[in-house]
Amino acid sequence: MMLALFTVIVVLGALGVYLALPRGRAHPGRAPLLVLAAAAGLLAWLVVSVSTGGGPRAAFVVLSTLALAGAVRVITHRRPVYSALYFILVIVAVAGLLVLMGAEFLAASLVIIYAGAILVTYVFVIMLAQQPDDAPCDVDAREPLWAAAAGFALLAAIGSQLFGPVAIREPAAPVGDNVALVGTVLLTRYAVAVELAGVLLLAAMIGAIAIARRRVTSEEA
Amino acid sequence: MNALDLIIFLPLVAALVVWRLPDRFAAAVPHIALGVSLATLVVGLALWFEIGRAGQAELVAQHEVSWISLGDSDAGGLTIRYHVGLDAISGALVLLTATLVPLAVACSFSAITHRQREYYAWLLALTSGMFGVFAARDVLLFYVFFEFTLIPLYFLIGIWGGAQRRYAANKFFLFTFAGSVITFAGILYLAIRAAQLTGDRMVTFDMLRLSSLPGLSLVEQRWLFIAFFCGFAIKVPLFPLHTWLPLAHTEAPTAGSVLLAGVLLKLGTYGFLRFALPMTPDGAIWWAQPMAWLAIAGIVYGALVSWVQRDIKKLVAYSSVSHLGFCMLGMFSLLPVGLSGSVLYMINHGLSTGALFLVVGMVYERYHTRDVDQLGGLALRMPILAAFLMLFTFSSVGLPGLNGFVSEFTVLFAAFNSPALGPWFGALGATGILLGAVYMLYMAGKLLFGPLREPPNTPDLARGLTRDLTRREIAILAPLAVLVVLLGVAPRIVTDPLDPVLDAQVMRRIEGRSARRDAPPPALVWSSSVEPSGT
Amino acid sequence: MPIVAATSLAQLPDAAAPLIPWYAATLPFWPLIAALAVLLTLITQRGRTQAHKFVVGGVGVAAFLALHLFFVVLGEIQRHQSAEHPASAAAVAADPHTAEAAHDSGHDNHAPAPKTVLRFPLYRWISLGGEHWIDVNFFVDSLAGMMLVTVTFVGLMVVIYAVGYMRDHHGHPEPGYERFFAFLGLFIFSMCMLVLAGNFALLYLGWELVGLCSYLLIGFYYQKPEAAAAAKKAFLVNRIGDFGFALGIFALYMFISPLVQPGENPLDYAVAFKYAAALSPDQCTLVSLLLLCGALGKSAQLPLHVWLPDAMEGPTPVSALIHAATMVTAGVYMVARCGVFFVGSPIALTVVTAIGAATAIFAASMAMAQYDMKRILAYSTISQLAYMFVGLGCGAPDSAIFHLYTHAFFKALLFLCAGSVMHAMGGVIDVRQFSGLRAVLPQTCRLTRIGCLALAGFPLLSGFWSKDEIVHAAFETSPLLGALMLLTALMTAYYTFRMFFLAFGGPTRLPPEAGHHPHESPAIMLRPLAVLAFGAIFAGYLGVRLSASRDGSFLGFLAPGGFFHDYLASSTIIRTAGHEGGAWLMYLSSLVAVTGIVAAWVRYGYAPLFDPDPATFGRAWRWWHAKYYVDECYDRIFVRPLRRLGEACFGADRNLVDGLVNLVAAVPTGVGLALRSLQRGSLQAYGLGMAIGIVALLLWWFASAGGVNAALALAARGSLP
Amino acid sequence: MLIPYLTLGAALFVLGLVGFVSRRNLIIMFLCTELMFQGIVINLAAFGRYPLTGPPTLDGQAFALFLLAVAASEAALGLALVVLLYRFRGTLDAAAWSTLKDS
Repeated sequence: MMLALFTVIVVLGALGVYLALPRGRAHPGRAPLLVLAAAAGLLAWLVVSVSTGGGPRAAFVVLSTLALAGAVRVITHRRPVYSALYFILVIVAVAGLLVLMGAEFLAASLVIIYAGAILVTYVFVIMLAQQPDDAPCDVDAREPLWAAAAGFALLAAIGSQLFGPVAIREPAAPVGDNVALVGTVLLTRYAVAVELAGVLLLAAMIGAIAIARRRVTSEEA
Repeated sequence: MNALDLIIFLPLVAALVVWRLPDRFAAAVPHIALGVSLATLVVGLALWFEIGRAGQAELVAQHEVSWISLGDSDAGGLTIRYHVGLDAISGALVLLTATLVPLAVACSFSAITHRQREYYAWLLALTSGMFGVFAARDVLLFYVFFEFTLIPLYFLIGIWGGAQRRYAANKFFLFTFAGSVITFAGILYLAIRAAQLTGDRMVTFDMLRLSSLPGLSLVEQRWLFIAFFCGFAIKVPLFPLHTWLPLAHTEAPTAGSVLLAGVLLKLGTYGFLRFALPMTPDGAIWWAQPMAWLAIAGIVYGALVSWVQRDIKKLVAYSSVSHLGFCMLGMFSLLPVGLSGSVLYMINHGLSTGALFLVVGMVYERYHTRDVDQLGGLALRMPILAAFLMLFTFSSVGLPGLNGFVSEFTVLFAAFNSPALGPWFGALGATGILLGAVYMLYMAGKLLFGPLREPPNTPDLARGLTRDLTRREIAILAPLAVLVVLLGVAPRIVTDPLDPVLDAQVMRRIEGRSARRDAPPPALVWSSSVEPSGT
Repeated sequence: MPIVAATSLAQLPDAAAPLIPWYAATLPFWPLIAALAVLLTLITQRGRTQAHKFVVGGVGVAAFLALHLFFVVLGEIQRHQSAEHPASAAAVAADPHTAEAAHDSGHDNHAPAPKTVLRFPLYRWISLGGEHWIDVNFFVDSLAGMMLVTVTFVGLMVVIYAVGYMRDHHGHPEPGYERFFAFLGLFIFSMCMLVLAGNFALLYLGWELVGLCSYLLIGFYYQKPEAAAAAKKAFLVNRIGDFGFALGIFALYMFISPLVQPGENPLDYAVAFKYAAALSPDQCTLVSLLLLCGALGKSAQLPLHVWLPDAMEGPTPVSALIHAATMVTAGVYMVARCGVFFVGSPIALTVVTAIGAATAIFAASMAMAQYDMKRILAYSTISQLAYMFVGLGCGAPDSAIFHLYTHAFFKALLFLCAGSVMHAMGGVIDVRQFSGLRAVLPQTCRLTRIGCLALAGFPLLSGFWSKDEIVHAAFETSPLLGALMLLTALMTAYYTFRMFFLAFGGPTRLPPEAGHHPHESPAIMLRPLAVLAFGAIFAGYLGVRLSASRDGSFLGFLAPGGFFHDYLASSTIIRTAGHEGGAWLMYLSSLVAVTGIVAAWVRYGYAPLFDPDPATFGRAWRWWHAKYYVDECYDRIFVRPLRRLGEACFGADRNLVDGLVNLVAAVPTGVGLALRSLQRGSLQAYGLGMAIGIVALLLWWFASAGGVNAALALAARGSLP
Repeated sequence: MLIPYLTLGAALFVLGLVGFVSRRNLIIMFLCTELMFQGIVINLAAFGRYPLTGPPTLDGQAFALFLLAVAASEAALGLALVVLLYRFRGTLDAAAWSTLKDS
């Protein structure tokens, strides 16, 4: 029964996203908003009925709908700057969820690194690569139908497994200070990995500088 | 490093030298090539006399050294050995090659003018490939040389050929290569099965050990025969798979088609004789009649088609299809006389068709056309060429007293009296005697007799050619003429050393399994009272 | 007809047979050496004009050795007979050309005479697998002796004649003079090899070499397209015969080899004839009919006769030697030699007789309606050969050989006379173009008259005796056959003298090509003609026994069965017909001959310009003149369809097989093109492709392995790390 | 509580995928890949917090941190490229770059 419900949600979500994706001049109008709202409501109800254990279900529902709405706006908004901003909303929602799960250190780093660093770079690039409004590449989506269909087919496939008959055991709540524990784990089991991550970042930096430094004279364009 | 290695690798080395020779010596290149080929002829003759003395006991000039060996004997593995040696069959064919190569080189002096160095380099490379194939006693080594011979000829046809040379070269290469790949699969299967049957862990490819394995089941042998058939039938060429031959011949330069017809077609028949018959005897017996049908179809088809040709070279090419049909018919009569007839046929066909191609080449050099309708009555203008052409025409038609007759007679004799085939095969094959005369005399008549007809402003006597044959050209054709008469009058020069080897290598394995085909051959109503014994 | 038990051949001494003296065995090689010598002069360009000396010398030596061999065999027969029947030592005629051969009549030749054979092994030629070999060995019995004498003697005459003939008006040798004599020498060599051959394969060698020489000599004037075509036609028709002949040899080996003791070669004559008795009649029939194919091809009998008239394109000495006296008789010789197989199967004998009779009447009719002198003689040759085949079929092979022997003389004479007429008339040989040559060429006219009389069977000439014996044997077989033979004799007489009177009778008319005054042929041409004329007259008496006249009539005292038959009796031929010739028969055949001649004289005596025959015979004459349209039928039934089949095969070869191959080649290119359209270059398309790939993968995984549940179940069991 | 988190993660991932596949603006495409990263972070954390067997572990979170490192470097390089591409063709349209197309 839950699987059927989930499929309905998926179909509604796909339809909503399909309609929301920018096509030509016409403003998408109200329809996609309503459809997506319905999908979000049903999803919230489904999550509530599925999650057995106690804990902050209400917070989870709010944060997850927030994240999903932000994500949908990211991919459907015409102007790239707003997409970036909505993306920040998504990151905040995800960070909240992480806190719910007791991964405070991760949530904090997510907000700092992602929202702070990566998204700022994005905004810089959007600023650098200014395009006249309503440039064709922003307005038109390429085969939205196929894209939506493929994506949500994937979701349906995954869902078909998740809402299967298997009853999953609820483990005990985590104990101890998350930040300290993560710190110890990082420096004991994954010490080498951390160093490697550092090297990776260094390489990326040098790469970025090398690419950006090349003068692209006009005749090469 | 014995005599055999010498003749295999000397031409290769000479090819490299000739290829990289500085321009100063460019004029000497043809003569170097000729010198090397004559050297191989001398060594070939010496080896032949040694074979004659050695009798069929063991191989002559044997040289075996491990080439590739993977894994070791207890854990199981693979060993490919560079094992070369000559018995009478290989010796005869090596001698044939050694005879034809100097003639091919000599005839290219006036024919080839551009990129001479590469031309002679490829020609010498082809020579070493041909020697290698006939001398190889290791199956994989045979296969390596078998493929190696394709490359030089591909370039010879592709660069110095006629109008459609690219297409002809490609078709030639792909046809042969496609078949030989299947044969390669067969060889591998056989080698592995042999290792299993004989129980030794190291998979060996030695020809002797792979011949007539006791445990090989009938079904396996039938399928292995098909594998060998694919590779070698294309090369022979047998009837349905022959379309590459006329194209390759008409487009190849004279030397190329002489060697192609004289030697390379024999790779197919030699392959059948070395692989199909001794290694899959039951398969050979089982497929004998279908093969005979194909051979007869080839004889009749080749003859009829060559009769309607307008291009002389294509006519001679199709005649090769017909002649090699005879050769296969003799081989699959599975009688000692049939086998020796078919090996003799290979040599005779090599000599007579090689000579015919040389003559056609000489006509082409003078008149730049091979169209039968544009030429006529050349006997008046070129009496010596006419004499040679008549001699070789009658040799290939099988006139008694010349070499063609001996092999043709023995082949048809064997087909007629063979328990595996039966009189009807001999009778149908014998139509080849008649059809052969039809198209050969048609060509000779059109070319030599009747009123004199020559294309405008020919004969082109540039490059030192004279109206009739030059001394060099006579020197090319004379040895072939002598051989043609000699082998006709005294064929025992070749067959005496040949018969015991054929008996030991092939016949003993087939007689061991005289499993006659399920249905006895269609006995004639007359012979019911006297059962034909075969021998 | 009683089948003589072939056992009489059983006591044929083979291994123990005496050897020919070594110098006699060199007989065939002298003409060969002469031919090679001429070839040498050609190559070295020196002494080319002396070419004829080599060949004349070579053939002369061969003729002498043949004669010597004839007497060696005779002596051997005497020794053999005296060993077995001391009482009746047969007297020996000193020289075949002396008039009568007295013969002690006491000897009754009915009992099968002991077989006398001489042999001479040279070397082993081809191995037939195992211990059977084809050797090059000679086998000489009286038949071979007789044939050799005929071949070499007539050959010598022709060669001498050719020395004169092959020169133009002012005596200079024609171009290709050396080549002609070389080929003649080669021909004599091949014919001697054929006759001397000791086994069937060697016979086949001689057979084909003779075919080659006839090809080369017919095509001597290779500039003329008709000559080249005629040469090719001759060789190919002979090849059709040889095809059957080869199969006959294979069949013979198949039947004989199981019977043979180790150490004996099945294809040798001695061995084959020794075991011939053991063959079943069916096997004999098969072998005989196949061998007969070869004979029909070579002797130009009915189905395969088309090549002989066209062979007249060659120079006249060639026609005289090859297409009258020697090569065409090879078929008769072979059938006589293998008599033991033919006798063994009645079917084969009837086939031989039937073909002989049909060809005789058929050729005679065609000869009556031709105008080319040489073609008339060509058809007459076919008809006379048919006579010989009838003789063979009726069990009188020695009569056939006797007719062959006499025919060689007068037919060669007639051909050479036609040659000297042609020589005088500047190459014209059509009898309508000239007449009344008796005034212009008196000697040729006299010689031709002798030849014509002999050919027509005029009494007391050689033709009469030999033809008479065959007609007698024919009557013995069946009266109808006899009557047919007499009718043919009548036609023969008629067309022979029609030709004679048209050419020599009536007012003297000369063709423009003859020049202002055509002169008689030089002495070198006339002297051999005289010798041949002498032979044409007296050769017959060799086969006649001069005994007291039985019924008192004038001709009665000349009964057949003279020295010739006794001599031949000791060869491998088997005579089954009776010997007593009825005297009445001689009168009848002389009457027939004379009526034929008188009829020809009445109609053509004065060489009329308008030929009366078409009017009298009407449509039949048109069929005869057009040679029964045989050539056209062969062309339409065999040649053209085969050529169309060849075209079809070549077409199929190009499109069908090549098409198949190109089809196979087209498959990969097609697939490649189809896939190419997928690469559109847009990033999204690649992303979409990946997404679809993931979805498909997941679905497949879930469907097959139960997906996450299985993983969870596994996890539940704690097996995951 | 694992299933809801997993569905959320999947949903975010799918939305990112749909965005990547359908939008033609290069920057937005990169943004969508970042969105896909978010989906993965949630999944990692969720599996860390609600493991199928045994007590919650921190490996998920540790791995998520490394994920961040990767995302950061990827973004840096990606955006540098985008800027370069923009300078080349003056447009951010993905369709401008189709040299891979087979002519």
